[in-house]
Amino acid sequence: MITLQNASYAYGADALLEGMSLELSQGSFHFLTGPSGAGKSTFLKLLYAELRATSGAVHLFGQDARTMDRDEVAGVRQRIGVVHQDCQFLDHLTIAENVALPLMVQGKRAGADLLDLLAWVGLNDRVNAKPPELSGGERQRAALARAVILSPDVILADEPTGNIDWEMSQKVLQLLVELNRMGKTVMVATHDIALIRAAKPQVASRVLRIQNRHLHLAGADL
Amino acid sequence: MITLQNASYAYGADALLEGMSLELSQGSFHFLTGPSGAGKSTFLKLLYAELRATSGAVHLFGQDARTMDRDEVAGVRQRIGVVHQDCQFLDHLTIAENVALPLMVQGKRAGADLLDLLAWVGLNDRVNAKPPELSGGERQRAALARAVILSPDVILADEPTGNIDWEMSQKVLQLLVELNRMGKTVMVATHDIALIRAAKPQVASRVLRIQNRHLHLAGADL
Amino acid sequence: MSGLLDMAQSLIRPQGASDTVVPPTGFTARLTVFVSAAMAFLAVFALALTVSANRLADRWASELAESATVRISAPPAEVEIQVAAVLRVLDQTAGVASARILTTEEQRALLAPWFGPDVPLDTLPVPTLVEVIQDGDGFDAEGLRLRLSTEAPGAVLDDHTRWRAPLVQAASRLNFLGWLAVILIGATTGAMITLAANAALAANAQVITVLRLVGAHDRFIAQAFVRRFTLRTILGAGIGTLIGLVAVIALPNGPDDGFLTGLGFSGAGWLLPLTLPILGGIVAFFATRAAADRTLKGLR
Amino acid sequence: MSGLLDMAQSLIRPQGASDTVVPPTGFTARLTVFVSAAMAFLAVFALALTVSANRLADRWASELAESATVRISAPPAEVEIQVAAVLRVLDQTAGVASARILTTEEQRALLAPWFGPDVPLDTLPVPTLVEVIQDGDGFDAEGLRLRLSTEAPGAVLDDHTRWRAPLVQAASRLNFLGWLAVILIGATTGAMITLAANAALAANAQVITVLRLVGAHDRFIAQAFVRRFTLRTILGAGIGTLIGLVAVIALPNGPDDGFLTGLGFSGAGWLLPLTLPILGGIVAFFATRAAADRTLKGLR
Ligand SMILES: Nc1ncnc2c1ncn2[C@@H]1O[C@H](COP(=O)(O)OP(=O)(O)OP(=O)(O)O)[C@@H](O)[C@H]1O
Ligand SMILES: Nc1ncnc2c1ncn2[C@@H]1O[C@H](COP(=O)(O)OP(=O)(O)OP(=O)(O)O)[C@@H](O)[C@H]1O
Ligand SMILES: [Mg+2]
Ligand SMILES: [Mg+2]
Repeated sequence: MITLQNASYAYGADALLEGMSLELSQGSFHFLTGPSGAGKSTFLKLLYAELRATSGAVHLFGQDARTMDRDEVAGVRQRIGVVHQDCQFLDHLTIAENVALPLMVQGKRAGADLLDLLAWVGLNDRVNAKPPELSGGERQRAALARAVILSPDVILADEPTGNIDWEMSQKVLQLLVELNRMGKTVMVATHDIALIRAAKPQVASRVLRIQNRHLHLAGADL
Repeated sequence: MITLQNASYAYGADALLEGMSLELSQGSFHFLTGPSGAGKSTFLKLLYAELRATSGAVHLFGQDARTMDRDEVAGVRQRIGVVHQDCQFLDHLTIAENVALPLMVQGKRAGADLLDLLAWVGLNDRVNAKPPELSGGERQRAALARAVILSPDVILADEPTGNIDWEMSQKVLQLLVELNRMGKTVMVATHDIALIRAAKPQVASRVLRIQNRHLHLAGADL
Repeated sequence: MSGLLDMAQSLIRPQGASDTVVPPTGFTARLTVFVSAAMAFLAVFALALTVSANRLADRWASELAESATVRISAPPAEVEIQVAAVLRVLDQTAGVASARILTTEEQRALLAPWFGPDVPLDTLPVPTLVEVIQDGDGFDAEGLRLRLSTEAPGAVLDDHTRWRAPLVQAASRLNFLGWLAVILIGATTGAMITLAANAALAANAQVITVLRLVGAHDRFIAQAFVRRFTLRTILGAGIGTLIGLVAVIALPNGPDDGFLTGLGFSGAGWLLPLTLPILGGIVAFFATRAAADRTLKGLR
Repeated sequence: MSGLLDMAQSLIRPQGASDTVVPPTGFTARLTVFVSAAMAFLAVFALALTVSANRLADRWASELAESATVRISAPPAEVEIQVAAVLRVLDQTAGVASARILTTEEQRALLAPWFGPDVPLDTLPVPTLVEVIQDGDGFDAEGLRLRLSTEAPGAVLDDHTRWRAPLVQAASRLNFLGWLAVILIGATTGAMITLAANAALAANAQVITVLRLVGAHDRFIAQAFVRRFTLRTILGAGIGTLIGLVAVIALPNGPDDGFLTGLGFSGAGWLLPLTLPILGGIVAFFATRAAADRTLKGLR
């Protein structure tokens, strides 16, 4: 699905991430961890072509990210569901419309499963609220719903449980695991080690750790 | 400092919070917890006069929140430091300027302690970055720095550790405890029960819980 | 051309997803409609002035040019011969439609201001006046003068050039100023719409980012803005043109023949201001599309 | 008045914190400057047209009014008596500065168009012409006519009313249109600035929220916007006025006396367009302050 070959990224002069190689094969489940500011979000941005690697190669669904034009980037994003760390919403649309946005921009209409999805993340009674009228945790759950509405091949979640309590976190994790069982490739960036531990019995996941600009496979200590 | 007498709040027709009474005395330390969407952020907004109680009385520094005019609200906010859940920044200013904003809007200049403060939250090398160039955790730490720069009487923190790893969370907690020892009144809304537990040995805190629209004092089970 | 086709297409298409997805742009919207309306209103006035001045210039020019006169003063014995010669010469001159001797009444009317209404024409050595009606481009005054001087030495041609020139010049000057104003107003409107579109796009940078993030194509995003601004400009310009036309019609009109009292359009001229909304729409379409393309190129 | 004092104060104050705290408004800024410049430019032209038309009307009116004529046609025996009577009457008429009989040469020049240059004035029953120079407000034409008809029945007063009226009317009409344009342009500019300020405030709703949250007073927030828009409008209007004045001066001038060829200002008239930036600034100040107050009231 997605491969990195010796990829590096630098915002300015100094490299933030260096010499990263990785292959996200179909149906794999990865956690991404590391201290705040290590580059977790940056790494995910490379995977959905918001950023372009400063050196090395990134391939998305076989396409070289360096040579993709703007329409191809849009196309790739329709195959990757992303939970952004700062939950990007359109404040003038309702939560239902925001969750259906990936459909709308393709000119499609949302079906009845939209309500099912919203019920699953516990937002069935907030369907017509605007994003600023949601609590922090509600927004994060809505972001998760939006990421999966297109039933994408790859799901990238950046701190999907940062603002939600433990029980809700468990439910979110379960949804991700379920999606993974359906064959989706999942990557979850999180600082919550308890969450990673809780996932262990449920799914055969690999834990990646960004430290000192490099991507490591975390040991059994987690 | 701040008192609530039988205060209620409703966004629409249905009450979200009901019959809450509380006195935040000087030097007290409170945690506020409860499930996602229970009304933690809403409760805090009543305390810094962003929302007005729909019934009951809220007094801020002896002033009735219902009768305050716009300038008095501004004045009260200069005495209350708030860490907002969605870290509100001005994207065209640097982090240093954003942290110094409460000073700037009073026409004052930031002194050398601004850099000390930024170093304390681990942002000394991101001083001149713009907010969108920060990681999620960095933004949350900057929000904390901004909340305390005026050395306010009361500090209200809404999920100050939602996006930061455990070690950093501990540091943030320590800062809040330190401020409390200096006589500041502190209230921290969080869904992170581990954090509350970690605070137990350090400070004599009370834990409030919002459940079923009411404010409870949480038992020793925490 | 293909641009215009695109435009027609994107306007005709029923309101789609891309319209809901971009937030209502509130004040920028009103600003655009208002600017278009105000500028169209001013443009209608400038056009009316221009067209009126043009018409006036034409009328003056033709009224004066059409009726040249030849005055024949000669000893009584020679008058008839010279008059005949003049008529013959005029008959042979290209650009002269007809020529006729003024009647006694007409001469009397012309002289009345000087001698009072009861001019004893018979007792006066009044010259004979021949009215010359031109056709087409008129005749070559210099050539005619030359021929007359040889064949009828007592004949003097007066083609009113002396009067015509400054009047025609004044009118064409007003015409020039009018067009200058129309062009200025047009250019200004174009620039304003461009800036307003850019302001709206800048204000919606966040929206555009989100849309790109969820996989929207550039075309989808641009279309919403382009469609909106084009329709708004057409609406505004339409309103402005309408009010402008009503105002031009309602403007108190002075006596029928006074200078500038006939401010307005005539005949097919009424169609001229109706092009304003169309032109405005075309300008808005291309300006917004350029602005949208530029903004989008800044994102991934 | 206190508003104007506020305005002066907030403009004079050196750039403060509130200016940095509000983000640069990019396209809205350019839009404001551009709109002010374009409208000031158009206003300068409209003003020039108005002032010129006004001047023209005055000149025509006075030129024609100054020289009225009295024509005396009478049996040869009575001519002298009647002429004397006319001169006496004129001498006693208020508003008449002087009156004199035209010389033979002047009469000949007047009649030349009709009879050729060699008019045998002696053999013609040519009326005597008396030129009347008015002063001040001129004389009462009707009263004079009445007196003349009794004291010199052969005298006819021609005060050129017939010519003057339409010309003066045309010029004052142009004047009216000019003022109408100036007022329209002014109102339009005011509305545009208001809308632009509102658009900028709406685009900065987020900024205003953050500022309120950290304890900023309304005054602090409003000031940044007000100051910015006022300065920008003054800047834009200043540039527009300047370019407008340069254009008015540079406009190719026709022959000295032609109608409208003297488009421009004269004397103190040059100060008139210089009020445009000041007026623009005042409009911008109050429009932005009202908009800011309204926006702020919507938040806590
Ligand atoms: N647009 C940008 N320009 C410059 N520097 C940036 C930009 N975005 C992020 N950075 C910096 O790069 C580093 C990594 O940021 P990133 O958001 O990837 O961290 P993260 O691992 O996701 O952290 P967190 O757990 O706090 O979200 C941070 O120090 C951040 O300040
Ligand atoms: N402006 C608003 N209008 C209407 N409803 C709102 C508004 N803001 C919040 N709500 C609703 O009120 C409820 C409480 O919101 P609040 O943000 O206080 O929750 P919270 O306890 O902070 O939750 P979280 O832990 O997820 O941040 C939520 O269901 C939310 O959807
Ligand atoms: Mg991150
Ligand atoms: Mg909350």
